Amino acid sequence: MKKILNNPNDYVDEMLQGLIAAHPEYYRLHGDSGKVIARAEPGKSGKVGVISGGGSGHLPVFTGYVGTGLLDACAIGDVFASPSAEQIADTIRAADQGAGVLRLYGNYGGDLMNFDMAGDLVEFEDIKCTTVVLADDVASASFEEREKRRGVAGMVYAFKIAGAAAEAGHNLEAVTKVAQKAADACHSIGVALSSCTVPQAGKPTFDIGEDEMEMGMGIHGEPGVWRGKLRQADEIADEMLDRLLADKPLVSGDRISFMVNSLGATPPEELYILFRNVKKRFEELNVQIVMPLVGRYATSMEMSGASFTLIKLDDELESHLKEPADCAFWKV
Amino acid sequence: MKKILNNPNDYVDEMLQGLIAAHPEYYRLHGDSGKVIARAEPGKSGKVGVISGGGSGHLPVFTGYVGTGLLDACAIGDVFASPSAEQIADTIRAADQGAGVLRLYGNYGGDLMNFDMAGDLVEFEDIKCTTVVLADDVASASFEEREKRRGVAGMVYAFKIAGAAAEAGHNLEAVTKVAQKAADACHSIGVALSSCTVPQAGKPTFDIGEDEMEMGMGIHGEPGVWRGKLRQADEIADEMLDRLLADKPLVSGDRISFMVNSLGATPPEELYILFRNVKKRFEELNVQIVMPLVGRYATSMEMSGASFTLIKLDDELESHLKEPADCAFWKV
Amino acid sequence: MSITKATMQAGIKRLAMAMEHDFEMLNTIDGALGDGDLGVTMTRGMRLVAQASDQLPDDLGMALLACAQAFTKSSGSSYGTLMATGLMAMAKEVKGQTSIDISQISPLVALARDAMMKRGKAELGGKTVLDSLDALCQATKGINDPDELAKAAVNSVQQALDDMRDKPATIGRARIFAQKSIGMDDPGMVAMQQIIIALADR
Amino acid sequence: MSITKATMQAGIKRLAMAMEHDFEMLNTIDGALGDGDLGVTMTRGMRLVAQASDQLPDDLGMALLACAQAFTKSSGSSYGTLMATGLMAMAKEVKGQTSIDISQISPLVALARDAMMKRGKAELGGKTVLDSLDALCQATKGINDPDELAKAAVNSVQQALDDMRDKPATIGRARIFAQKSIGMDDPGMVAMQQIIIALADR
Ligand SMILES: Nc1ncnc2c1ncn2[C@@H]1O[C@H](COP(=O)(O)OP(=O)(O)O)[C@@H](O)[C@H]1O
Ligand SMILES: Nc1ncnc2c1ncn2[C@@H]1O[C@H](COP(=O)(O)OP(=O)(O)O)[C@@H](O)[C@H]1O
Ligand SMILES: [Mg+2]
Ligand SMILES: [Mg+2]
Ligand SMILES: [Mg+2]
Ligand SMILES: [Mg+2]
Repeated sequence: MKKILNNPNDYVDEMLQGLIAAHPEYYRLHGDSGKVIARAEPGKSGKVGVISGGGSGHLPVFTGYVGTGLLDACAIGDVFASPSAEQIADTIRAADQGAGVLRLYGNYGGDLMNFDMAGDLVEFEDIKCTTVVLADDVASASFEEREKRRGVAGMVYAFKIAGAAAEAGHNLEAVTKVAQKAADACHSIGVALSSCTVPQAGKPTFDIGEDEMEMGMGIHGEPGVWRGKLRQADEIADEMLDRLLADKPLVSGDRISFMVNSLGATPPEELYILFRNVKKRFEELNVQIVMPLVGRYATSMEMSGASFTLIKLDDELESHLKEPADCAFWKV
Repeated sequence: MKKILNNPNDYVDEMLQGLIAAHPEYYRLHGDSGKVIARAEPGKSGKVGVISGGGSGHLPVFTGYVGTGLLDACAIGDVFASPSAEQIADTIRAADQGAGVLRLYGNYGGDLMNFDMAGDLVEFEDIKCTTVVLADDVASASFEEREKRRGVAGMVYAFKIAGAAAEAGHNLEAVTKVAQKAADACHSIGVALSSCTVPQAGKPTFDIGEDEMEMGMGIHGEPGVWRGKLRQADEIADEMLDRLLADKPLVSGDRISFMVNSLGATPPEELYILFRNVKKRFEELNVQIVMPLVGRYATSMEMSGASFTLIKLDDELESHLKEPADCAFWKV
Repeated sequence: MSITKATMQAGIKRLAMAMEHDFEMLNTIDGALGDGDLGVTMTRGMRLVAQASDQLPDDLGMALLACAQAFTKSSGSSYGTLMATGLMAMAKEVKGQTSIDISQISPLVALARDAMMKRGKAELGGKTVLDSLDALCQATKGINDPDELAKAAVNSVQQALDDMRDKPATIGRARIFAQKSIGMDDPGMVAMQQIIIALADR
Repeated sequence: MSITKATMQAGIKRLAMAMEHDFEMLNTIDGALGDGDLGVTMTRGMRLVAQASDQLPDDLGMALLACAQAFTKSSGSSYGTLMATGLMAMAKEVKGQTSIDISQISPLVALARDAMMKRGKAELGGKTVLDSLDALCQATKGINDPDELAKAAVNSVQQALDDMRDKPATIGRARIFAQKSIGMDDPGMVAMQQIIIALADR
């Protein structure tokens, strides 16, 4: 196991302690579970709270995106495991400034149940909650069954847009509406070249040949669309783009943002090689890429591979996307 | 080879094309070698130019740090290979605003020769050049032979501080002096858990056992101090710190900055686990960490491992460190 | 015959011990198709419940609520959340009571089952813990004799396993291994069988 | 006897072909202790030189400068930069001349050697190309007969290899493998041997 850690059971707690020690200007622990992170400076009174949460092992997702113009608080579970309903309830409490809280998270069974249950727990405290679930991975279900799709890197766009709307002072209904619009506008697909290792498991989640790749694999190693010989960067990018464009056909003059995201080990050099082809393809389509994101935005520890996320913009989404935001991992 | 690329010979050119396509607001190609990157908006007339350069495969080093308050231009060679003297000469020309140019780069044989030779090439064009060479890797030579040390992640601090001094309008002599002071204040050490693969080589640079680590290894796989069984995070951090503190003893009340840097594949989760221990150790010493940097600042593509850099600050270094800076990979 | 705080405390003790015993077995069976944490979930949850057991309130609704909270606190895994959901639904129903007649058990299980279906957005027949609870509810309906009840309960969860074994998984992590799961027992159903055996003291 | 532009163009042709021929060999020998790019460096450099060969100026100083620039342009590797440095030093010296007497060769090699020592901050005896050049310079001193000169030149670089083989590397990438390098030839010295053989047309 090529991992730098102490006791695998302490991986998440020690990571959070280090995170807060490094960036006390952004993050603080809330409550006593040790796994709820809130903004160092809470949002202003009357602001809608935006929270997220999920398993650890995806930095900057989820915790990293707590910050101005982004999330107010976040509940973090063990690596690849949902946080408990009690922790999420604490997160809702941390984020509430009297205007209600949007729960914005990825479409995974455990998370769905726990975020719902957390809502039940805070209901009698008179905190109004709404929900938007990200389901952007086009490889995980057909367009007709969109609601079954896994939530992946599109999350980052939804955090940014919902966070900006909340920061601008919109009410819970409006923030929820634009967050849902952003979530619906996101289409993602990933490709994995090697597995990561969950610390408590101690061995790679899946085996894959030295010359193999898997198209459409999920960020926890969920099976993809096909597995085969590793292809050239341009071929990989073309197939990923084709799959996204089949899901969301674009026409000349459309405006989008686009993310080329590393799953962890794949270096930025290779992301730029991919982006080079992406850019060319969209130029041919006369589609304008606004604020492209190339980097490590949603990862699976040391997994090799990359994901693409396409978000079709309208004026509202574009203006929220461009508004200022600030956390330790991303500044706009 | 778990790499996403097309023809290995095009790795660097395609990477640079993608970089510029993604961030035209920061970077532009200068000249016709295809491997000299300059600021999209040149520094103001009369500003001292600060340049760097070296082999590719270390993003954000070197190219990524072209930006306001950082580098003016950069020459990039093939992966792990020095840029040519001609390219460096072009870089000097791109950075010159009439006030001379500081060459700030790492201590590697090929780079030394080529930066010198580039100086000879531009001499008759009346561009004044000075040189500061980073030699911060304490594992590569003893303190008595400091000038033989390899240059590693300390570079990033030197870029930041020299860039801020140049931006503030200091003259070439003053910028060079503070850059040299910053370079001398840096002490680094790395630990590698797995190799990277140079695209044109097509296989890992070195072999290392599944349960092994190497203390003090260089960023291109240069041999380190010892190789042995992978230890716990706190033990690794303690040894690295001990080695740095033996090189640069600190006393209560000292102020430093500190970088916990991933060599590529090691995820931020594990950097924070390391930082947690670093923070504790310096608290015990009553040494204040200013603006800690935890992330991927100087990498070797998909190598696993981490490096520590300690820079002892005085008022001048600290104020330059904190001044604003802006590139696609780092905003202060 | 009826259930009181003392009956509950004795049941908790047996259940907590059973879950320690089944730790490896439940992890292994969950690991074959899922993430291998079901033993962890059940022992963590039952340790907290056992800790709270001495200070349980006499109001059995409040007592069940305390058990539910132990699960929401200790784990975010699906089974823990479903257990908490089911316990809460029963807690609501018996709030204010200091004893529960055993004839109430079947309708209480039905309440738990329905709340869990709602929480997990799943149907009966999907090869999950819901099928065990449904079988349990049907088999115990109208029984007043404690011995007969225990026997019917234990038989029902075994029968549920037998009935579902050759179906594919449709829910949770195992769903993506639907084909592979045919012929294998659902981990959540196996856990419920062990829970019932411990509570029934068989 | 003296060297003119035509002699130089013929030498360039032979050298360019020799470097294509030695591409794999030089990469392999550099790969054993370094990064395996020495063949790449020499073929890239000589291809550019050969391209420029037809348009060489008559001034041999300017002609040598053009050769130097081909190396500064084509590669950033140590050997390319050292070649450019040596060529530039000779170019400075013969600037304005359209022919070079062969008795000038030894002092010109000395100039190149010294400029390269300065550029690479290295000493003689360190098992590098400098030792080949030094041997070459000594062996060709005072010789006026072209045939005798060619023979002495070729022998000197072979002798340098033999003298250095059992020393450890002290410079460049091979330095970190100092122990391993004992008994192995320095790649830069082997390259110089092939250069001299081609130029001497042996
Ligand atoms: N949505 C659901 N509805 C009903 N039962 C479910 C659901 N999801 C999971 N289960 C049950 O929970 C068991 C797995 O529990 P657990 O290991 O805690 O899941 P995970 O680790 O994936 O969160 C399954 O065997 C199944 O019986
Ligand atoms: N500083 C130096 N001084 C003299 N010769 C050197 C120096 N560095 C390298 N060399 C010579 O160059 C050869 C290696 O050249 P090359 O493969 O281009 O180096 P690299 O790939 O490491 O830049 C060595 O075998 C040695 O003869
Ligand atoms: Mg499980
Ligand atoms: Mg789980
Ligand atoms: Mg070499
Ligand atoms: Mg080289």
